[in-house]
Amino acid sequence: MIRLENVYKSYAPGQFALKGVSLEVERGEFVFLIGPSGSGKSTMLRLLLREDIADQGSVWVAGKDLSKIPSWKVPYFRRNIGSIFQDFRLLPNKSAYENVAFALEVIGKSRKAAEKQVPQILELVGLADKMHRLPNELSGGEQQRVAIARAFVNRPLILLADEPTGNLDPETAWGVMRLLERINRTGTAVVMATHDVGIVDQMRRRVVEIDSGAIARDQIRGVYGLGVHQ
Amino acid sequence: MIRLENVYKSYAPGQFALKGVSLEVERGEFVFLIGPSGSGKSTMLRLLLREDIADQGSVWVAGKDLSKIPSWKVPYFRRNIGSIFQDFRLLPNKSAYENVAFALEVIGKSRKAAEKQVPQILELVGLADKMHRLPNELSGGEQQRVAIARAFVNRPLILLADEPTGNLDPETAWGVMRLLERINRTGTAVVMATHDVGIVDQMRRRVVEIDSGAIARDQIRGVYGLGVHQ
Amino acid sequence: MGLSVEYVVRETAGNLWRNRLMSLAAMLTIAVSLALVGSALLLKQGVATSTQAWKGGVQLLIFMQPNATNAQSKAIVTQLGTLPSVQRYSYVNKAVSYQEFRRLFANQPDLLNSVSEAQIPPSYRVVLKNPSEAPSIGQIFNGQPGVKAVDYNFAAIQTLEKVSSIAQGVIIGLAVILLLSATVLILNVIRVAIFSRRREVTVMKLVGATNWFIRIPFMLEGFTQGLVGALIAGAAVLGIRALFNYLIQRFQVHLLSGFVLTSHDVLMTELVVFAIGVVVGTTGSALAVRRYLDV
Amino acid sequence: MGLSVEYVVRETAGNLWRNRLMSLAAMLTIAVSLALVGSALLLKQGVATSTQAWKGGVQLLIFMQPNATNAQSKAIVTQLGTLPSVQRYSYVNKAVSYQEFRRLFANQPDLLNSVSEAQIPPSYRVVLKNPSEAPSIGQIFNGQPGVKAVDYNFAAIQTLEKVSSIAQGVIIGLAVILLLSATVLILNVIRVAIFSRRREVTVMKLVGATNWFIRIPFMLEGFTQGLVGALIAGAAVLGIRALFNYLIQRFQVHLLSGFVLTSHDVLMTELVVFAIGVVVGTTGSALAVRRYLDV
Ligand SMILES: Nc1ncnc2c1ncn2[C@@H]1O[C@H](COP(=O)(O)OP(=O)(O)OP(=O)(O)O)[C@@H](O)[C@H]1O
Ligand SMILES: Nc1ncnc2c1ncn2[C@@H]1O[C@H](COP(=O)(O)OP(=O)(O)OP(=O)(O)O)[C@@H](O)[C@H]1O
Ligand SMILES: [Mg+2]
Ligand SMILES: [Mg+2]
Repeated sequence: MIRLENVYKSYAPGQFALKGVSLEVERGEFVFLIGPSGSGKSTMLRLLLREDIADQGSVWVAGKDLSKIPSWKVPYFRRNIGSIFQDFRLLPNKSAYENVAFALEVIGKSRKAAEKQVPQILELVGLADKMHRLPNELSGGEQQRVAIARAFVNRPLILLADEPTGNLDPETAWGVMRLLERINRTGTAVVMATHDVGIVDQMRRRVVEIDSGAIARDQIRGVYGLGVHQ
Repeated sequence: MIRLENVYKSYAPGQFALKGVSLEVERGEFVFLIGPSGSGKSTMLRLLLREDIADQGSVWVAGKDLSKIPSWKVPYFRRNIGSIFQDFRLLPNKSAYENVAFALEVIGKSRKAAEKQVPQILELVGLADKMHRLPNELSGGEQQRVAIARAFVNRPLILLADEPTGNLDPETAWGVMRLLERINRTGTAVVMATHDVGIVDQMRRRVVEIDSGAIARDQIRGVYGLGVHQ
Repeated sequence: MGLSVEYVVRETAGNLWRNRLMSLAAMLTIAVSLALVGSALLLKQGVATSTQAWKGGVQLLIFMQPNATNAQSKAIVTQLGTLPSVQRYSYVNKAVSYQEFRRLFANQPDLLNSVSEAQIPPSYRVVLKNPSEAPSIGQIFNGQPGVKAVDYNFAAIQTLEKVSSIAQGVIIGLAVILLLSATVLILNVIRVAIFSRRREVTVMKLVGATNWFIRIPFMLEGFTQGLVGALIAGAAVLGIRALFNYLIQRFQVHLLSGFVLTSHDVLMTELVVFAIGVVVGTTGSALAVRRYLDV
Repeated sequence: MGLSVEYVVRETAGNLWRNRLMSLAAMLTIAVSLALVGSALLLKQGVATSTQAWKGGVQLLIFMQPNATNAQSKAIVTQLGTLPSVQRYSYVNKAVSYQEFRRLFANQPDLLNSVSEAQIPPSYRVVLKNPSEAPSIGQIFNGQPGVKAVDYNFAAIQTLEKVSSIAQGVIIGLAVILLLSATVLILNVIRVAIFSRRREVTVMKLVGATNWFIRIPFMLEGFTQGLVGALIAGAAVLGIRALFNYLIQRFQVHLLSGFVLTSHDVLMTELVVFAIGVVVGTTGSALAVRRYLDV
């Protein structure tokens, strides 16, 4: 599903955000990406979304070598991937329904298709009754659910999440995690960058730790790490 | 130092972000503000910074009734208060030194005064050697230190922090917390909104919990709360 | 790529409405600059017609009676040949004169229809060594047998020509400056539109919208502004033409009597105005999309 | 409030430079519109001078010899009194004529200095019942004892006046549209400046910068754009004046000979141009600061 081979990426000459990362993620896996601030987690997710191209090494996602797809094909590639972020990225002047429908509209789905799919997916994330609220009439957790619904409405093979619970209180964060787990169980691979010790420690999923742009640890059913609390 | 008396605040008719909050914070106290997403923590901090005015009730900060100071005096009032945020709010094209100096310049301090004070304060936050780096050449924790330096350079009586560690990994977050603790020990009152269970639980300071705009708990040497981990 | 017409129209109209003040300013600037371009073109064409007869330094026109005899013509030719002040002269026969007459008086159809080719006098065009002698030489021929009229009032014509060409230069100069401003203005309207919709753009990219899907509403916005500006300017050009005609008929000034704007001239002017408007609109938005839209 | 000159200059210059393309467009639009305003004013003033003599429907001017005798004058007066076509007439003595002469030929100092008051002829101004009779009535007086010259070529003058007033209207109309565009343009330049500096503004508010400290660099940016636009237009006005003078001297057209622009006229025009420029610049930026700067 995802394969990185000896990937290097630098934003400024000589300073590598990623140096020699190799990683493989299978269909349906759930991976936590952890590591200190600036270690390269977001950079890695950006490469997987083809927002940037690796300087060296190859990145394969959903069967495609990302350095080889021409830029006009990138949008079509992205339709196979869902992505969610710490700041939700919802459109503030559109309701929950409209936010999800917008994602379908811009990839050319008909209004009728949207009328069928959107309520379904909002039902799935547990927001059937709040479909017509604007984002600022929803709690943070509910907003993130809308974002997840939008990312998942095309049933992507892969879901990338960059600190999706960073802005949420622990209880709300757990709600989001349970939803991601459920989505994962449908066969979608989930790669999630996070700082949340509690979540990583309790979920006991595969943990990949990055430090200074290199993989420091890759553990099945891992925990956040030791010696963190002071 | 800070006194809220029966404060109400709503953004939309009928929906109160704060309803009937009363709270007192003494000189030199350290207060954690916790509560679920959307409970009103940021709203409270906005009122304390006079970015907004309470609908009802009175807010006293640094000896002033905030509903009574004319808007042209607000900037002078703010000079008594330092504030830091989750997203650092640094100017990306200015070095650490220049970011702090900028804060002095805009309140009319001379360049010479800046040349004296800025290195001192950067020394205090432990960035003396990285003074001339741009924000994106600094780690998240270091950027937050620059923001703290900027907030503290005028030796304010009060420091308001809205999820200052929200974007940081646990280790880096602890570095920031230690710095805030040190600043607090100089006599500056610190009010910090956070979701970080680990930090609240370990620091054992006063905890004020807000729920749906009302104070649900006010505990000296408190913890985040129970039943949170699932 | 699934770019439905409804979507594009809705987005473009939405953008225009959101920045209506700016859009209006852009359209008006384009309209004014294109109206200036149009005026300059009309002026150029009109003056070209009205001064055509006097090209080549002709300072004296001797009109014969339509029924002048050969002997009378011969007498004139002899005189022209012997006068030392005459540098050269040419004879214009009835047919050519009639053609010229039709062109010169194209905007006075009543007159055109009332005069047949037979009634048109042949004429001599005279180039003098010293233009200031025109009046005295004119007097010699005035009233001679077979001569109908002598016209030597060309200083004014030349002034008209010169003033008109300076005016054209100034007008075109102003128009070019304004067109550049208009391009930048449109560039900026689109830039603001892009800015104020950057959240939408981020989300679109996130969910896999194609680049053209994102770009086209912005491009079309600039195109529309250029087009609307051109439409206003097109109407203005018609207005200017009407104004010219009014002035000519109202005052019947000798200098302007030959000032003719044919439908062909007006059509060409309109086409130029439209083309420039559309080019300016599209260029401005294309630049903005290139520079500020990160897709 | 600690607003140091250095800070303000640095910020303003920085903003202008960052948006130099837009700033340039704004300045040029202002310059063009103000140059149009200036031209219209100059045209108005010039034509007003040149047609002053012919106000009130005067269709015929009879100039006497400077040394005409009383008897000669009397003969003219008698004739004017008896001719049925004459509606009314007035006598203009040497002193008044001389004043008028000085004004009419103010831009030809050589001529002015070579003629003394004594040499200036007195004249009669005649209003006819039917303007078309001017040539025939003129013929009656032409060549009479004591009469120096008769001038009845006023149809052209009236055309000039009419054309000029229409031209003024059109020019001012265009200028007003452009000035509105320029205001919006400046509004938008400042809006973009505010947008692109919203991080700085957030930080400034955070650390307690006063509202005016934040606003003034933006206001000054608009002010500067208006001023620079006005400076360019001011230079253009001088250029236009020179062009008028050149045309008058080069072609010595009868119609334009009375077209005079005094230094006073030019000064007033420049002042108007500057005032409008500054007002437009300041208004545009004030609106932007009000609407888009959240302080
Ligand atoms: N757009 C950019 N331009 C220049 N440098 C960048 C850019 N984005 C990231 N970097 C640098 O690349 C490195 C890795 O950054 P990245 O955002 O991937 O870290 P991260 O692990 O996501 O950190 P965080 O936990 O703070 O989100 C950092 O040193 C950062 O300064
Ligand atoms: N600018 C605004 N306009 C309208 N409603 C707002 C605005 N800011 C906050 N709210 C609403 O006020 C309530 C309290 O929001 P606030 O940001 O204070 O919560 P919070 O405790 O800081 O949440 P979080 O933990 O997510 O930061 C929420 O219901 C929110 O939707
Ligand atoms: Mg990151
Ligand atoms: Mg908050």
